Amino acid sequence: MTASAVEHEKLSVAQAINCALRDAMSEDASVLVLGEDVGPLGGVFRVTDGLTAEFGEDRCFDTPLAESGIAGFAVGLAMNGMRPVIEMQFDAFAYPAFEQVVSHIAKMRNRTRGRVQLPIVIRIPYAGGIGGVEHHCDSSESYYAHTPGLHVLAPSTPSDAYSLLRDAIASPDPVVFLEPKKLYWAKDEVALGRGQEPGIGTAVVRRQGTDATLIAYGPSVPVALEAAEAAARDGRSLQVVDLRSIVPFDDATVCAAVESTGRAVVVAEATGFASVAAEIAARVGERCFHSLHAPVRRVTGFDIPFPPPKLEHFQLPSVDRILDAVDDLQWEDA
Amino acid sequence: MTASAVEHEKLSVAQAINCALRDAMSEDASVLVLGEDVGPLGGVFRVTDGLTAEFGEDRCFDTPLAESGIAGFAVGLAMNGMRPVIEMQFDAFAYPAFEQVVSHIAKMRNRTRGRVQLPIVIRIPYAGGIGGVEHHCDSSESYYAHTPGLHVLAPSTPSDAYSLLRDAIASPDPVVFLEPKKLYWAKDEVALGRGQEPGIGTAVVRRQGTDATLIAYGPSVPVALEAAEAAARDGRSLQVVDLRSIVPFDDATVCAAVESTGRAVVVAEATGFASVAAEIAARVGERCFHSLHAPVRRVTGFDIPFPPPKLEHFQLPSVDRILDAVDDLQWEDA
Amino acid sequence: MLLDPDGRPTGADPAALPAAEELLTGYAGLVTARRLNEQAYALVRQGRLAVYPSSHGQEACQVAAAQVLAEQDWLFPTYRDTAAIVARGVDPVDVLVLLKGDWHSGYDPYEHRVAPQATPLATQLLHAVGVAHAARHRGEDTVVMAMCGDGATSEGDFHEALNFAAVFGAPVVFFVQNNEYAISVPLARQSVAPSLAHKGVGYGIPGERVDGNDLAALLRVLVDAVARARAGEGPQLVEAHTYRMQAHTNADDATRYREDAEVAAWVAKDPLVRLEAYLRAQGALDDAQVAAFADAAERLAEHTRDGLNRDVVPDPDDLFRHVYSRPTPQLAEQLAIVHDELSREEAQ
Amino acid sequence: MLLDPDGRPTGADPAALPAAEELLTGYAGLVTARRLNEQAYALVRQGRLAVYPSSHGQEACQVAAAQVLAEQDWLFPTYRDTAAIVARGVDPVDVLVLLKGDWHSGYDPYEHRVAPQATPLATQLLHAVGVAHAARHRGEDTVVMAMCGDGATSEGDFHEALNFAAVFGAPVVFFVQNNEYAISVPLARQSVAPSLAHKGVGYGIPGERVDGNDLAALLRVLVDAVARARAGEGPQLVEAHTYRMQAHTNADDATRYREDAEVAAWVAKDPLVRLEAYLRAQGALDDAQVAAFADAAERLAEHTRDGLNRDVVPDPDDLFRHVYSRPTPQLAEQLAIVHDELSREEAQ
Ligand SMILES: Cc1ncc(C[n+]2csc(CCOP(=O)(O)OP(=O)(O)O)c2C)c(N)n1
Ligand SMILES: Cc1ncc(C[n+]2csc(CCOP(=O)(O)OP(=O)(O)O)c2C)c(N)n1
Ligand SMILES: [Mg+2]
Ligand SMILES: [Mg+2]
Repeated sequence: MTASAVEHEKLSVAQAINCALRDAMSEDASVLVLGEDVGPLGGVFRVTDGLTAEFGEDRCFDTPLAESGIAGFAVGLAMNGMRPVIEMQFDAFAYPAFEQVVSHIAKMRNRTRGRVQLPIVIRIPYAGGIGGVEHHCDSSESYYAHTPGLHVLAPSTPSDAYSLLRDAIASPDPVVFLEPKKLYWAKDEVALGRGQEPGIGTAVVRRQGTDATLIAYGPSVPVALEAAEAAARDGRSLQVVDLRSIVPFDDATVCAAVESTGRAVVVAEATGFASVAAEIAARVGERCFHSLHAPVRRVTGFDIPFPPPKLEHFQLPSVDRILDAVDDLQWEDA
Repeated sequence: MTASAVEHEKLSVAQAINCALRDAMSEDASVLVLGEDVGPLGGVFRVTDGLTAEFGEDRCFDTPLAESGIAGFAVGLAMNGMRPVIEMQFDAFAYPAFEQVVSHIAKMRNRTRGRVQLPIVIRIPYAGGIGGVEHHCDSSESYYAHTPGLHVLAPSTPSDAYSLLRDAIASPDPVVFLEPKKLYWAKDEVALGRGQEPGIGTAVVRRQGTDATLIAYGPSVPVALEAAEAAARDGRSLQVVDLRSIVPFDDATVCAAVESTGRAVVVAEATGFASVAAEIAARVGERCFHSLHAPVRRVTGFDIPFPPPKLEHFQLPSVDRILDAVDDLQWEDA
Repeated sequence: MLLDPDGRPTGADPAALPAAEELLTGYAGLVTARRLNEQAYALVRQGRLAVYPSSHGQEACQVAAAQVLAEQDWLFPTYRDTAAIVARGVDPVDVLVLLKGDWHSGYDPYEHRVAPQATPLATQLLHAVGVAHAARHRGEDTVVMAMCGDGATSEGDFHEALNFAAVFGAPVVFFVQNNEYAISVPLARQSVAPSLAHKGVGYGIPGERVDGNDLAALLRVLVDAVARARAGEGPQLVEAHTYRMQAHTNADDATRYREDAEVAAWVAKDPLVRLEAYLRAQGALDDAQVAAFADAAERLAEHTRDGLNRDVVPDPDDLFRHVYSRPTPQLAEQLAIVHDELSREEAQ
Repeated sequence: MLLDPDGRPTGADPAALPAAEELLTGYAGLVTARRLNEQAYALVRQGRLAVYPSSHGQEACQVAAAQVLAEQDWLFPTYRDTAAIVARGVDPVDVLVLLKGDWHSGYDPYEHRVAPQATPLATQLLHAVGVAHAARHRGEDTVVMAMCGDGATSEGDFHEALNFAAVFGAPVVFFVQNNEYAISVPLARQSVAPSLAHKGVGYGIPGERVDGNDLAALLRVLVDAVARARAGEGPQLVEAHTYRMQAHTNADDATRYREDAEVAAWVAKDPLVRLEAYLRAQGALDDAQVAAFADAAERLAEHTRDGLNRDVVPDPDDLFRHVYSRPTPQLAEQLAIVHDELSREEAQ
């Protein structure tokens, strides 16, 4: 599709994902969508709405209620020529599939020296901010990012949701595709067709800024942008980097950004200990050491189970917490 | 037991763990040992050797072959007054239990506001260095350390293996107890009885040194000590900190150590990305920023599936890799 | 089935019919359960509950599960089993804390021997087996009622729980409420076995199927199952065939996956109507009693309403208090960040 | 059982006895499998293999599993099924790469349609169902033979695999080699069901039990099961009752958990002896043929020995080459560290 033929539509993240699935299924008959309630219901978030009607029960279908089953079944489908896109209904309900994901999906290409590749996309509605009860709000990206062999993506805009999912489905490698639940209804222009946005492995600078760099992904990107907006009103210029792709990690973009400002705050919803945010802080510390005017700060979820709905606002990185972290970046030294 | 009554015995790590189980079972009838092959066989590493004979089938027994089953069953046992010590036969075979561990064992106290506590110890023979085939050598500590509600311990000596396991069994909270397989046969003096070694949450300085600090735990501690010994021969004085307890983390000891030398290398076998080593590097960077003469370096497993036996030596942090990392700590600036 | 949909004894096994007294207790429970389901649904509409998975239509299962237990027994419920927990004696205000969102669980599991409601499907069945085994290990006379839905039978943990129970001879009654749906997915997508009760065979567990809208039949089957488990005959499996009359939760749209006609057919099998007809026909229930039961249910609904209308001021300290028995140094630091944050906010 | 332990037809169902030709092929397979087991064990003692889980005593199951498959079919083996993989046509040198430790898997799964050997128990059964479903989706005539042990039936994945296969009507034959032990744990700790074949009932899958040391019976039962699966009758479950004659692996000490007498009793049921007696009695096998088969097996053993005695120089680049289809920038950096390390070493 040439750039001139690109359709632009105003879509929510959920609709963008739905479009990506539809377009991928239209272009490639080996793409299958399966999971719990993804068929006639169209998924509990309506992300797979209409796919069964359009492509038939053979292409988009409900499975028995068993996540290890879904993941393991997808391994077999992928071994035998299919490109399964599986949905884990919520973050914490992907845990029963952990062994299949870690011991098989992530490792199959490696153990067979590339002979068996598994083009599987694991879609996971993830993270909090929607007032969900326990087990419905986990930020589980660190478990996957720590597991070699998986790509881990977390879009923050409808356009990235569309584009990165198309890339994920086209990838010969397994991809964990994390869909920030609280952004499902966020609408924006989406350029349809492949390759309209940077591909897997590429971070983007969402906002230019000169005083400090906020590094975020998925649900935390809009919060970081809001914080940057608020800081600007106070006369501080914050740059915002959206990772988009956690694995592979875009060291070049992140380091260039941090080196340009000399200060960094990592923002992520997941509990902080041994997390992706820890990785980012460690990498930036290792690679940008001599550019840093202050230690890299992390604004993350606390190291507690995700709180009940009435208390979740304490856990989510807020504009205030981000600004306070920025304030703490030893400006007196500057 | 008073200090004067302490028995000292020369034991291997496996024997020390066996002793700890035996002593805990003798002192407290609610301690149960269960898992795959832990009964008459005494475990594939003989860690539970003799326990069924001594305490009977009711106290140390084999279960059906199902790890989620073992973990979930242990939840019920613990809810109803028992102190189960469960064995996951190898690291990667704990993954089927992941949902039970993350969604229940780690969270039960919190969700019930402390009314239900789960004094469960999950013993996991872990990590490489024994020429094991795939799925037998994973360093899975990061998955657990990232999960709030779990304590995560990794002893490196027979004495710590004994003492920390006694503490773990006595703890009202669930503990993931990581047993470095390659150290099972390492022998040393063990002080029997409780409280002979520092408790959960305490790191120790294993070797004094002034030039740089090596931070390690579990199987990497002997390697770090060896590296320090080699460095000493070259005239460089390396300090070695043994974490012992990954969660809770002993910031005080680690920071004091790093501040005393101004340089740090984290050594761990696990793949590095989003790992415990990342956490340590990030924490040290945050907390000791102004004391650091060079970026914190990590010597970890590469971000690849654990290699087959003939290639595992490339993956394991070696004395050479540690020394090279130390060499890279920008000594010219000093 | 002991009572047909119109409440007439089927005559299948007259001796099996529970005594009128038992049925009357059950009837009171049904009235309460139905009223509670309605109340909770209303509270969702009013924004006092985040979500509610109703057991409307399944009340006979709910009531029977609790009614057959002795004090020393345990109940392991799911998110859908609010009414069963209340039938066991727990205050509905405490039960609904989870769905109100003040905390993950609001009652003391040890007080009435009711486990926290499980959301991750089938996981609680293993806990139930562990509780039962620990009791037997100490020689206690405890039976555990472990509840799950039809969808949950597909999970690996269902399998492992039944097998552990069978191998260890644990006194557990696995009670499957087959309400024909797992959210939108019909039973035919979960299983092509002749019935879910057949799932006992592969474990050496006796399985029985019962009409889940017939309280009399449920009581008979569950009383017997509990008795067998208590007598040392090992675990039991009971499948109650019932129907989820409402959507999965208020957030669900059932018209996307089932016909109104299908739902309508089940209206005629209502468990409450059926039992009331029988008891009236037997002369065991009159208008005055019906009014009295309705009144009691109304008072409980009012109590529930009042309780849920009370706002609890969320205290961030709670978030850090129970993660471990003693907060780690890290948690202490993090709590300090929250306090600092709050005081910065106040200062503004 | 079609042949008794002495190789005499039991007379149970004479028509069911496979043709001599089929049995002769099977006999050749048994001889090869037995020799291969011995060879592999010897290679462990010589330090050429890290470990070997022998199928000594289970060779009839190994051979039958492969023999009943057509070219377009798939085999999903475990770590114990080296002999079955070889019977399917894979070079034993390639199969043993896993246990030699040069790489995780040494053969191309697509060449003979044999999945990599699975170590995490029961996980591969789900893969088998997926492969079967994909084939059916494309209208292909493929049956999948999915192997596991008695212990593996306790895992959740066993349950989920059987249920997925049943619900989707996938052409899979689940073939359980019940060798009475899961390492040290006897069958009674895995299941108290009447048999493992009964585990099919809860999924609506036909289950059959067969003497796993009787190649004739195995061929009959598995040929039929494969035929039913191919004909669209959905998944099939076959339990072969056999015995693990040696320890779990060379690293295991079986004397800790079973009596020699128990093992001795199974010597009399040897699958190889039994079939040989029958074929000789039928006049279908003579000394010359026996010698020829033994010779062929010996040559394969020699080939295996030679292959495993060849040292492969480990190339660290391999570690980074296949993690992803293209190495990430991170892996490229890390490989550079390894190279740097190696050159620093060389420089010393
Ligand atoms: C492990 C897991 N996977 C998915 C879910 C999401 N989920 C919640 S309820 C439900 C359907 C359950 O159906 P069933 O077991 O029949 O119980 P019912 O809701 O009908 O009472 C699903 C898929 C979950 N809670 N846990
Ligand atoms: C998930 C998992 N848990 C534990 C193990 C360790 N393990 C390897 S073989 C084995 C026993 C398997 O017994 P069975 O299924 O009967 O097969 P057999 O070895 O007898 O052929 C165990 C426990 C494993 N490989 N995978
Ligand atoms: Mg249901
Ligand atoms: Mg076995």
